[in-house]
Amino acid sequence: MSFLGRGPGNATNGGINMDKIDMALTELDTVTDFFNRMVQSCHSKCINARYAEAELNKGESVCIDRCVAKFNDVQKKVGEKLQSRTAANAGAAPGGFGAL
Amino acid sequence: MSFLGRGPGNATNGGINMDKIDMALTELDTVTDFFNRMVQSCHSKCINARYAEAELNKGESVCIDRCVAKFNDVQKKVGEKLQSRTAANAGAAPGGFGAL
Amino acid sequence: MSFLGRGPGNATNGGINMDKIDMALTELDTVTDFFNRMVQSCHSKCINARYAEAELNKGESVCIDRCVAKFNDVQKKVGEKLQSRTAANAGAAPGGFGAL
Amino acid sequence: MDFSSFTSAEQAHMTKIIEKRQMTDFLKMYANLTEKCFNACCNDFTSKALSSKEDQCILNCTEKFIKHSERVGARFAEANADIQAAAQQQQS
Amino acid sequence: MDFSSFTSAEQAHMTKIIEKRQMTDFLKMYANLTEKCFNACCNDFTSKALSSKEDQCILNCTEKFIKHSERVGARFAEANADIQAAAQQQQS
Amino acid sequence: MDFSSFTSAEQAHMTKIIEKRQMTDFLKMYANLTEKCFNACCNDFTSKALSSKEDQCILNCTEKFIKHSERVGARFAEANADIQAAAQQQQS
Repeated sequence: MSFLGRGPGNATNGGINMDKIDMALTELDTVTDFFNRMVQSCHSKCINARYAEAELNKGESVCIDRCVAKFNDVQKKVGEKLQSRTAANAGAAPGGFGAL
Repeated sequence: MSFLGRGPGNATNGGINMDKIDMALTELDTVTDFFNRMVQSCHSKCINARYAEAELNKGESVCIDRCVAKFNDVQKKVGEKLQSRTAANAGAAPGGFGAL
Repeated sequence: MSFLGRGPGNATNGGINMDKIDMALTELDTVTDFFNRMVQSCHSKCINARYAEAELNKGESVCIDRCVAKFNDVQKKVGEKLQSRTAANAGAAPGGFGAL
Repeated sequence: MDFSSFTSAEQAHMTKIIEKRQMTDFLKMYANLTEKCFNACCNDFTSKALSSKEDQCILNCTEKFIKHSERVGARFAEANADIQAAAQQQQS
Repeated sequence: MDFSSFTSAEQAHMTKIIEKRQMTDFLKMYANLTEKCFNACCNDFTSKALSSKEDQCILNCTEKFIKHSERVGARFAEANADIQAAAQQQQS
Repeated sequence: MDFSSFTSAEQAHMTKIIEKRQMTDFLKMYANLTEKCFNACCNDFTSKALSSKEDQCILNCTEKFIKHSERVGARFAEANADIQAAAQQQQS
């Protein structure tokens, strides 16, 4: 998106390397997107939708902790699978997906 | 997003205050997002999914009117709750969320 | 979005017509959005969510082919309907929605 | 929104952005409507052609969604007008 | 994220962008929470006023969602810290 | 899309944007796939470790989703080719 805004050629602007900024923002957006999906998924897995009280009860709290651990594992597994597929297709594997 | 595109320092561009434009766009995006969610929610609450006819029937029309009123109330309540929480955390309360 | 980033007046930047780029990107985004929704819809219509095996079975494969055909038809029908409505409202019809 | 503090250059710029937004919003609504009506109306994949029943369902779904959006929009605008009238009342 | 390779001008620019993101993320969370709690709590449209039961449900839903997000955030941060510690262990 | 009216500078610029889009699209697909397979496969939270059954489900879900996307993509491309052939037929 920012490539467009800037027009070509001025990757450096006032001593700022815009490509570096771009990459950092892509990383930030990716982690944010991943985190938001984890919040949504664990909410629908763990939180009782009747909302009889405002506090997390014991069962919900334990469920959240396990849900985060599992979601992280799934993210890693899916990343490895995508990586091995990409490697098989393209011949060479890029840097790991396991850790964001 | 536009901060990125512009690079730093040129908040004024051809007599246009870009920060003012930015803020107006954030406001526009927020109202649009809110409205779209209201359309989706009231659609799933009020509209029969069999689609036997093209017109809104009496029951659906009345439901929509009430749904919009309730959705607005919920938006206000959630905003007040977020505000009181933020105020409790940060010490001071920012300008109201009640009206977008 | 890119209008904002650029500021006014410089629709041509280094020999590049930014409005042309903008339009091409809008088209690309529209096709991508449409395709992603087709993937999601046909996945929930055709793929068994138990995931007992990694391969598409015969039934799923045939379902996908028909699902894509139907989804395309629906896109066309909805486009025609929107167009006839817009035409009725505005007096004149813009270029077709049928093919993206 | 209140644009009274905008210069005419700012208003012209804003108008250009809003026009572009209206086009992309329309395209998003079109894609969303396609998905929604497809999901509601198409459940039989023994054939690749739309049945006449599905066809009618798609037309009704599209028409009804637009009327629904228009009604929500009208009520939403009224509610906002009420809020602003109340705010002005308070100020005077 | 690791900003150690950033110049001070780059860090200042990045901070400004992140501050803007935090505001838009907050507004998105607010809209999302409104939608989620409305959908969970409001199922009776025989009246346009929120019932006291719906009202209480909305308050609980909002409070609980925030606590849920905070707990997920805390566990997520711990898991990331573990990953980075393991990565550093491996390098030394 | 038809880029024949683009200058070479415009084509180069467009290519750069599309490459960036491909990366962000891939990352979004990755996050979406994680969410979808987690929701489909993980329903037991009496333990924090993935069971061997869940593990297999995740692998199958990922593989199957990719094959599904590829098949949809192939049919979609064929349909678009048909539309363009028909349009050219009409013009000549």
